[in-house]
Amino acid sequence: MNSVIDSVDTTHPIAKICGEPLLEIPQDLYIPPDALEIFLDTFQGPLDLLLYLIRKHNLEILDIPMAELTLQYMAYVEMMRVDQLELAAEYLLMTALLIEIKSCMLLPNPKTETEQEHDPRAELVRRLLEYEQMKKAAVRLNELPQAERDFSVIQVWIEQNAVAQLPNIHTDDLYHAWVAILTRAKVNRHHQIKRETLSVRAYMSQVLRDLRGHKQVKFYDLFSPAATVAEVVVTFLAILELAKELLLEISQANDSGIIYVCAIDAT
Amino acid sequence: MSAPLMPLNQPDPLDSPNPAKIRQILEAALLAVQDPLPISELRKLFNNELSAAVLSKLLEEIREKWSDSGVELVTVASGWRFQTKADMQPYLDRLTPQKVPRYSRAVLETLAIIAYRQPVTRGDIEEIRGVGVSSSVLRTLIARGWIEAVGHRNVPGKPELFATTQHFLDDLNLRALEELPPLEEMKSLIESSDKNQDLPFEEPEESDH
Amino acid sequence: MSAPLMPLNQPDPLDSPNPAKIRQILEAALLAVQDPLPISELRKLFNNELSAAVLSKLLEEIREKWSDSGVELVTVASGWRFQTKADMQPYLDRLTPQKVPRYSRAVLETLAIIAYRQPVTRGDIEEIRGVGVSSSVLRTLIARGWIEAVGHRNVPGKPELFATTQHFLDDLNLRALEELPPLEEMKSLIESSDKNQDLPFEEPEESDH
Repeated sequence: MNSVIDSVDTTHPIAKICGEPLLEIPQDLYIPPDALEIFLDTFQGPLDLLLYLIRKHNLEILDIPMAELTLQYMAYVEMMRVDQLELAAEYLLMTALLIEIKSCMLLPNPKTETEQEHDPRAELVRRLLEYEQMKKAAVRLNELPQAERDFSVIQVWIEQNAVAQLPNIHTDDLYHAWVAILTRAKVNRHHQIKRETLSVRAYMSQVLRDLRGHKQVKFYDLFSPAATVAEVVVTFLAILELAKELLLEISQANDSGIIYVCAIDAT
Repeated sequence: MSAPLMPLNQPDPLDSPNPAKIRQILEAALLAVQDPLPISELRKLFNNELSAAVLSKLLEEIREKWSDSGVELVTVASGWRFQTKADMQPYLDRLTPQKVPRYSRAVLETLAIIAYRQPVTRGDIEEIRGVGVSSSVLRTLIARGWIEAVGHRNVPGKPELFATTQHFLDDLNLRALEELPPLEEMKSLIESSDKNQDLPFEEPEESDH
Repeated sequence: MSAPLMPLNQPDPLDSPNPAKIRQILEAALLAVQDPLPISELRKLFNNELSAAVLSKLLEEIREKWSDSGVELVTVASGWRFQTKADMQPYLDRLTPQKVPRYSRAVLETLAIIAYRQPVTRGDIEEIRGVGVSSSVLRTLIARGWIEAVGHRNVPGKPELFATTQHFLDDLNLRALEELPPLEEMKSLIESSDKNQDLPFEEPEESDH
C-alpha cells in the first residue's frame, strides 16, 4: 500500500484536504484484505466509493483535489487487487479514469482564445452528482410505506365465490344451428360424395388385400367385372398411388404382353 | 453505512392490554388475512400473552359490531374469518362480469339435432353434421341436464339413443317440444333430400337465407 | 318464448337509493376485492345508476367512519382500497414469521433510476450507477410487478426500455408519479459537501472500522 502512496505525486508529498495536510491514509479507510467481500458489499461501485471518499473527507465536489482522491481511491483498489482482481474490474477502470484526469490536469493546457477552459474533472463531477441524486432518491423511495412491509391490503373472503355461470341458449339458437348444418351440407355435398364412395385410399387398401397371398396378380384381375366406370378409374388411381408409394411393383415382359402386379415385401 | 432502515413502527408494549386496541388488532388481522385464523394463530398477534378465552370474548364483540354490515365475522372449521354476506353477492357479481359464456357451434348443433330429430344416436348426429362428435360435446349437454340416453338402437354396437329432457324444456321456457321454432322449411328440405336419396339435407334451389 | 333466462339472484331494485345500503355495498366490495377499485368500477355495483359525485361523498363518509380503526380507506393510483394502518403491521408480522424481504441497495437504486428517469434502458441505469446491473435486480423488480418493459429504444441491439407500473404506485400508496419524493437538486448536493451532511446510507462520523 505504501508503494502506491510513494508512487503517486512524490513531488507533492502531503495532500491537503480543505486546507488540512493529509499525512497518511486515514485509519478509517483501512479495510483488511480479508474484508474484501464486505468492501464490495458496502460500496455499490466505483462511483459510490468516490462519493464516500469525497463526502467523508468533506472535499469540495466542484473542485475535487484529484491527487488526493486518486491516492485514497487507489489505496482501496490496491486492497482489492490482492486476491480478487476479477471482482475489482470496474474499480480498476475508474482508477484509470482518475489517473487520466490527473495527468490531463498536469499537462499544460493549450487554450485557444475562443475555447472555454475545459476541466477534465467536469464529467466525473456530473456523474458523481447524478449518482448521488439517485442514491438519495433510492433512500427516500425506501422510506415510503410499502405494501406488505408497512401495511397489508385487505381482502376478505367472498362467501359465495362466484358460481361458474353456464351459457344460456335461446330457441332461436337451435333454429340457427339447423340452418348452419344445412348450409354446410350443401357446400360439402360434392366433396362428401367423393370421399364416401370413391375414396382412392379405400381402394388402395382393397388392392393390397387382393394382392395378399399371391406372388403376382394379373393387372386386369384387379378390376372387378361388375365395377362401374368410376370404380375402375379409382382402382387404377389406387394402383398408381401404391406404385408411387413403393407398395407394389408393376412389370411387363414384352410389348403388349401381360402386365403383372405384385406387392413389394416390406422386408 | 450498511445500517438497514429501521421498521417504521414498533408495537407498543402490551403491559396493560387495552381491550379497544386488542379488538382493533384482531379486526385488522382478520380483515388482512383471507384464510380463516384459529385462536392459536390469533394469540400470536399478542405474543401468546392473551388467553384464548379473552380473545374469544373479544371476537364475539367484533362479530356483534359487524352484524349490521355487508361483511360478517364467522367461524368455520379452521378458524375465524370475515366474509361477505350472501346478499352482497349480486352486487359483487357486477364487478366481475364473467364474460357471458357461450356454447360452441358443435354443442349447439348437436343439441339442435337431438332436439328436432330425437331420439338419435351419436352416429346419426355425426352423419347429419358431417363431422365427428366429440365425447365432450355430449358430456357437456348431459352435465347440463339437457339431454339423456333414453335407450339403445338395436343395431350392431347397440348405440345409445339421446333425447332432450324436461329440464331442457324448463330452461328454455318451453312447455313442450312442439314450441321449438317450427322447421317448415326444414321439413320440406329433409323430405326433398329423402326423395333424392342423395344427401340427408339439401336446400331447395331457391331457398336463400 | 324469447324471454331471456333470469339470473338466480336479482339485487333489490334501487329505485329509492338508501345511502346506508349503498355504503354497506361499497364497503363490502372494497373489503372483498384486493385490487384498488376506481369509481368507474364502483359505479358498476349499482348498474351505473349512481353518479361518481354521490359515490365519492359516500366513500368519504366510509373513510371517516373507519378512521378510528386499524384499517383505513385510501386512494392510490388505481382507485380506492382498504389497507391496514402502518401501526398494525408489527402485529401482523407476527403471524407470518418469514419477513418480507428488504430490497438491496442495488435494487433500490435501480428502482429509483427507473422511477425518476423512465423510460430507461439497462445501459442507462448502468451508466448512472457506474456498475453493471445484474439481471436478478431487474427480475426482482419485474417479479414484484413494479417495473415492466414498455418498448425498445431504436438503437443497435434494440434495448428494452423500462418504466414503473401502476402497481408500483399502488404498492407505495401513491396516486401518481408526481407524488414521488422530489429529487434533491444538484445544487443542494454540491452545497452539501460544505455542510458535511451525512448521506443516509453512510456511517455516522464516529463509526470507524
